[in-house]
Amino acid sequence: MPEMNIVQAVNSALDIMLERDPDVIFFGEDAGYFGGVFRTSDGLQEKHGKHRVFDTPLSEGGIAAIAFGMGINGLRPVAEIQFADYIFPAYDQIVNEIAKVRHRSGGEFWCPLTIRTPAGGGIRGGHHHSQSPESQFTHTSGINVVYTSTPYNSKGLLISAIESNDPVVVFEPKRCYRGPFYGDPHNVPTWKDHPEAEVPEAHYTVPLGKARLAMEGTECTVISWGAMVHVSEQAIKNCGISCDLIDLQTLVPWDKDAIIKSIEKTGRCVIVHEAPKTSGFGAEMAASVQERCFYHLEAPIERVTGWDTPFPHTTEWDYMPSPARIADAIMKTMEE
Amino acid sequence: MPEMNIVQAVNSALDIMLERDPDVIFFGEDAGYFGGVFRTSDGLQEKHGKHRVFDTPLSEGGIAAIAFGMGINGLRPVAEIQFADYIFPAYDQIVNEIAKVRHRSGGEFWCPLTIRTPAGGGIRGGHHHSQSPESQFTHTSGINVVYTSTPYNSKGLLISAIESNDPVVVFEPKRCYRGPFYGDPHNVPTWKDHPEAEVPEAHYTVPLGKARLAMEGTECTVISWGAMVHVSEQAIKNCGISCDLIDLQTLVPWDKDAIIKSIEKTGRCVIVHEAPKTSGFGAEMAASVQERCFYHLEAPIERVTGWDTPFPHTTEWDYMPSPARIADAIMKTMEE
Amino acid sequence: MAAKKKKQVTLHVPSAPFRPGDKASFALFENEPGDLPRPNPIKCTASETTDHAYGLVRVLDFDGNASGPWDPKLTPDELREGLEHMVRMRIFDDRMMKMQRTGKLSFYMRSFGEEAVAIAQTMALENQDWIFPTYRQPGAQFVRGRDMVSMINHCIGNVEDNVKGRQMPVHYTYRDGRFISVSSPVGTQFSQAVGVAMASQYKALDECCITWIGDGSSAEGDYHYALNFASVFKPPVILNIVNNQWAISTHANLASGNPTFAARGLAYNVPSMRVDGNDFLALYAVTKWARQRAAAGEGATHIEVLTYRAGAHSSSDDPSRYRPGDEHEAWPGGDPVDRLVQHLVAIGEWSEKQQKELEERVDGEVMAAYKEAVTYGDLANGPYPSADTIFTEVYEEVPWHLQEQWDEMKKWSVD
Amino acid sequence: MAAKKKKQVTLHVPSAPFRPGDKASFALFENEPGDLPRPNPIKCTASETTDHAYGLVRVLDFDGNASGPWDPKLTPDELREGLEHMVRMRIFDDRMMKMQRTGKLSFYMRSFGEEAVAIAQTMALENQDWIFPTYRQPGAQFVRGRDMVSMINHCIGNVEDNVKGRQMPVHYTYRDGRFISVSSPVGTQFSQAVGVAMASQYKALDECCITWIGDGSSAEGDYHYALNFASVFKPPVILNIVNNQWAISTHANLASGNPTFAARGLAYNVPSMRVDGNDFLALYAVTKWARQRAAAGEGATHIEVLTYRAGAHSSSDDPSRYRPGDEHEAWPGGDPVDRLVQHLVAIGEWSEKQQKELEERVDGEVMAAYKEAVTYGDLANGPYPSADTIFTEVYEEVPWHLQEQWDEMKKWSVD
Ligand SMILES: Cc1ncc(C[n+]2csc(CCOP(=O)(O)OP(=O)(O)O)c2C)c(N)n1
Ligand SMILES: Cc1ncc(C[n+]2csc(CCOP(=O)(O)OP(=O)(O)O)c2C)c(N)n1
Ligand SMILES: [Mg+2]
Ligand SMILES: [Mg+2]
Repeated sequence: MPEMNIVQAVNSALDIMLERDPDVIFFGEDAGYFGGVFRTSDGLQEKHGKHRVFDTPLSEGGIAAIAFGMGINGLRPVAEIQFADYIFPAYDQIVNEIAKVRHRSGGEFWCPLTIRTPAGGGIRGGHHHSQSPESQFTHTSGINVVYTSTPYNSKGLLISAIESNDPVVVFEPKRCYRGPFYGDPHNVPTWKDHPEAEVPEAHYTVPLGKARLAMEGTECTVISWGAMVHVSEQAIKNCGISCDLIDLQTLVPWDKDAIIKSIEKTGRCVIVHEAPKTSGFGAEMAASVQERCFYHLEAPIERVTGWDTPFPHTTEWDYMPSPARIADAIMKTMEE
Repeated sequence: MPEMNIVQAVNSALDIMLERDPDVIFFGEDAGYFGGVFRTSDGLQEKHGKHRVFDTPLSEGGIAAIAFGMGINGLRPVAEIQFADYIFPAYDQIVNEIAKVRHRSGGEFWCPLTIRTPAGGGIRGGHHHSQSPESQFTHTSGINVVYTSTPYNSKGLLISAIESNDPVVVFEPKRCYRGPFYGDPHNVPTWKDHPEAEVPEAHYTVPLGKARLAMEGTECTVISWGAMVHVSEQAIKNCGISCDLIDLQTLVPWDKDAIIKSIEKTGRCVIVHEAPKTSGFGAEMAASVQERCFYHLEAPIERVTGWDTPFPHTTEWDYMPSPARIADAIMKTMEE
Repeated sequence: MAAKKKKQVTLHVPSAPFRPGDKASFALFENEPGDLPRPNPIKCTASETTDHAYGLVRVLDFDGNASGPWDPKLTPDELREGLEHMVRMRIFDDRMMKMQRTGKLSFYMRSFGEEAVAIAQTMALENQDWIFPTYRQPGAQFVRGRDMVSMINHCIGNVEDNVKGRQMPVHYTYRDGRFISVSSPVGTQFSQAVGVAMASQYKALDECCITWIGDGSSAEGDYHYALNFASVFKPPVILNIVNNQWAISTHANLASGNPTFAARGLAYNVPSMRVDGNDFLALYAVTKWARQRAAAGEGATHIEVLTYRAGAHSSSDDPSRYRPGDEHEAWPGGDPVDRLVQHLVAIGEWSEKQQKELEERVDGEVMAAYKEAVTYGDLANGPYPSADTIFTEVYEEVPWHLQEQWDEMKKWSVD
Repeated sequence: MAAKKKKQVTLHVPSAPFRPGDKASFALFENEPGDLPRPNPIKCTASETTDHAYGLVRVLDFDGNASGPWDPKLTPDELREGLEHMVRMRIFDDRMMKMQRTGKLSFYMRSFGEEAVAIAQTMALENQDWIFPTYRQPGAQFVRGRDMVSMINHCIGNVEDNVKGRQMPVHYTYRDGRFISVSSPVGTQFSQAVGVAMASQYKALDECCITWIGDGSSAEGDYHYALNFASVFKPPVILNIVNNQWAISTHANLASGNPTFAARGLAYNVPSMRVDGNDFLALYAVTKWARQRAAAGEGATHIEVLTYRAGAHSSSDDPSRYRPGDEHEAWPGGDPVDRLVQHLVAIGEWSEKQQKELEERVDGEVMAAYKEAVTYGDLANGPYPSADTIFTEVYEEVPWHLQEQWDEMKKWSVD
């Protein structure tokens, strides 16, 4: 099976969907001729034509708005937001319009839109090229929220998102585009030989709403998504505790069964994300887990997250959850 | 002491601050000549002049942007967003700019801005005049988030917000503007004779970051904010359980001491808000309470919230937490 | 480095021309019918429309005579059809407003004084064209044949409401008539309409999309997105800005310092017209011209529809608090219904008597529709759509967490 | 109701005029120095600037001669000062770029080819005026006297960085020079600057605010907010749009379908100018004119600065992937440094030798500043500002939850 990094996997998903469905259309800032600042759409304009893969004016609000219009008029638009930090000018269109049109119109109009955007830190991007704003999309019903972590799920989830008749916002961990990230900035591996980098060339899906069990264990459940899945993996290895590592993949709707099953087994839970703590999606996870598994819990649910501050530039390694911090949280749940 | 409803209390706070501080300036859509669609700035343009209280173009993004500029250039702007549902075009300016300017500039620039906006349901506003988007502002550090519930705290918190050198977003429960709301749409009381409607004419503050103990009890802690405080009060009365009712007042930073103290006493917790459940601020409250008070908890923390759907029009009473639903949740925590 | 105080003091904030107590008086329209040429819609450049963007396209003079190159030469039957739709709109609005006062609706917004806008413009289009309205263009639905009972069902939120009581009154959806769902956040439809048109263009269909925005709402970012994306991608879209002088209590001079709203389109290289919005014929003609451009692949047209909001903003406000009670009378554009009647009479195709009969007939129809609609319930008395509708059509299928909450809701439903 | 297929097929998407492999060739500038009058800045209406908005204000011809009503008549000393700042900017940029390649900075953006913009325009202002830049106007800081060591400290994120390593390089803050903090989200400063100016106006101070936005970024909503609020409230603000032809890989013809960017200002009733951005004298003159308008309470001026982004967008991209490698050479506006040198030589106030000496001296100063700065650390080797700076100045005071996290962080700090 071919090996792909996430950039290639995303490119392959777009390519396949453009090929299969004439209603699929892809656009964004620098996403056409140039193939995107991260090269995720490299070669696609040349292959599929300028009317199907194109650059837009530099206007995230406008991008979301025209995507809305295309979606309700029968296309299946896929829009790129160059950095997740720049999605906010489109926030109104997403939460007030795109998310609500099916409902408000009594089902007469709907918008099968996919928005994909590189998110997260670790590339020295400072506070406006590092944010991980997934939780700010999870409070609004009518949209699904996805956060990928590997080449395999980046392709499979993106295809599912494009095929879904509901709007989906897909966050991709830009730090992992070309290799997994294990929390050590000086160690820059590629995806080579990583099992999740074996990506079929052909069409396949990873279903929305289903988590991935990245590691299996018995003592503690670690729930994570995006780049932090790999950092958590490292932490689990370092501390030597037998853990389930759940890569959530889809945040809305999240995989209740997978989580309950695991917590009922382990009785302990650590949630890891790089976004700030307060009202991060870890809050929802913790609130839900204690609601549903209260009598199985042996210890407080721990959250290991970015701090409640803007994302720093020079000191980003002090900001992002490290294997040491995660391992410490796992050990802490074990003490009880 | 004079009796005021929330509209009058807000008006009084604005009036006093315009009087005391020449750097205070107030503006918004229809907020000048007309005095606001809810009449909260009635008479203030006439009294303080058109250059201090004025209408703006219909552009929430522009309002936030000019407020930013005024704030960093020495004024103390107070901006009204006509309905909280319409704050999203300003979301980028708020979360990426206003919240971060002090930090990003190494403290050389800051923005002592207050944004106040009527929020919440119960006025048959459908899904775009009823939302309660407070949690979408709690994930971003650099701003404080306030949700008022009574005439007394609406005035005192607004004055604190205006006097704060940090940006503050103040949500006001529009359903309670002219009277408290006890969950029965057919019962429309005014604020007359309500103790929290006794509002001094003069300047006073309710400090940011401090909760209000609205009812005192021993068996269960109910945490709420906005209009739901009154509905919770009704629920507590109906079910006859002795409860602490904590009116959170400030969501960021929330009053840790008040909450821990109460939960350590009662061992039970119910959180009530009208925003959707998933990633509502109740999630943060539940996650934090179990983190900090795990060994005091006798039962799972319950959340009673709006549903994860758009806010409906005709069936809004089936959407908003009712006294019955809240009472049921309290009883449920008692069963354990 | 600190700057010195200047003598001249403080912020410039424009005042409305007239406030309660003032005597309103408007400048007369500068252009007469026939003043402005009708450029060839195909290959017309933006700069060729400069006079149109700063002037005013008219067909009807104030004596009811039609003239000039913009006269669309409608047949008397077509004119009578337009008149009937306008009369129906006005009577319908009045009936709804009365129902609102009795609590049968939560809220209402009339098209009063602006009836010609949606009706003339929709009549100028083809049936396959998309309509993306604000709350002041419900009249388009009459043109597309929507049953009044169904419209009332929506407004009174009864069990037959096609949007299931989810939206406030006047927020219609009517897919069969290609009338896209009205949304409360102002401005959003304007930029979305460009996407609708881009999809039509992508599919190479002979369709266009028409949309409107208010003078006030044109200050939103969506206005800029719409014009700018339209200027780049040249999709078949007709971008109307309805300048009815007011945005709730805020006068159009606070919406923008621009000389005319139409002129803004020129700067985006989009041919732009200003049209008398109470002149049925001029509105029809300009829209037809824009539709020809769209069909020929020439892209967008920007149209400022100059009119006056004759009534309150909505059932929630009292305009005498912020504008002279008789300001409407001073408006030089008159009333769109009266002006079309005057024209039909002038050409010998209508009479006062016929007008009276028409009004009576339509009133009867509206009454009948109303009576039928209330048999399906109303907001004051129910029945409403079941509370189950809170959970459906949020997503294509109900996800587990909504199902769980739905089950919970059922325990408590106040239905 | 479904529409029929049209023959002509599909979406219109503009192409860049030239892509790699193409031979770039630009139309020559249409206006010569002297072509456009200099209207009285006080009471100048927007329409009086129509020719300026569609044309191009120039002072320097391509032989280095200054002429016409826009000649600001700067003294040779002033010209030499401007030249020195521009030379410093270029050498500084080159040094930083080299440091970036060695990892001492994470990222860099040059002003290459656009040095005149910030420098001439800031020189035309008063010291109390506010500067609200993008990442392509760092040169304003030289005019305001900022120490290069301090600028480099910021770029290399060492312990002396005044913004404490929080922002990416080039995102300067310099309050003493009234240079407001640069922010990454493009466009936001444009509308904010209107608020800055409104505050100056409110306080009746003799101050204005100057700001810039890129051709690409002018598609953001903030562009519309800025122009529109400025047109209504008439604050003392100078709104520049730097049209350097490119937004990363996207050509300006995709930024907007408008004929000139300046012309958009006319539609907001704001006097608007298009100016040769590589002509130091023209830039200076137009800015001075705008400043006079601001001081007189006449409100905003909109200026399109026509230039060419001679280098890469940033250290992260390779422009030869999306435009001809020699496109820059074909740009008719030439190079701003060369053109000012040519002028100074032409008037007998400068020589090649002096230029060489200047470059050597400045190179030495930059080198010295660089050497000093790295003694305080750099991104590759540290020391950085302590991780404690993550928690400070988020709020005026550290709230309890940040304090708690700060304490937690200290346990783990990788410092
Ligand atoms: C984004 C947003 N902000 C504010 C409002 C509240 N609002 C509803 S209509 C209106 C005035 C609109 O005026 P205009 O655009 O001129 O349209 P008109 O009502 O005159 O047709 C306002 C402020 C809203 N619906 N949406
Ligand atoms: C809101 C936002 N969207 C996208 C970006 C990414 N980005 C940074 S610079 C740039 C291009 C800007 O082009 P232009 O405005 O022409 O300015 P120039 O770089 O040419 O000076 C883009 C897309 C951003 N910084 N902010
Ligand atoms: Mg209006
Ligand atoms: Mg550019």
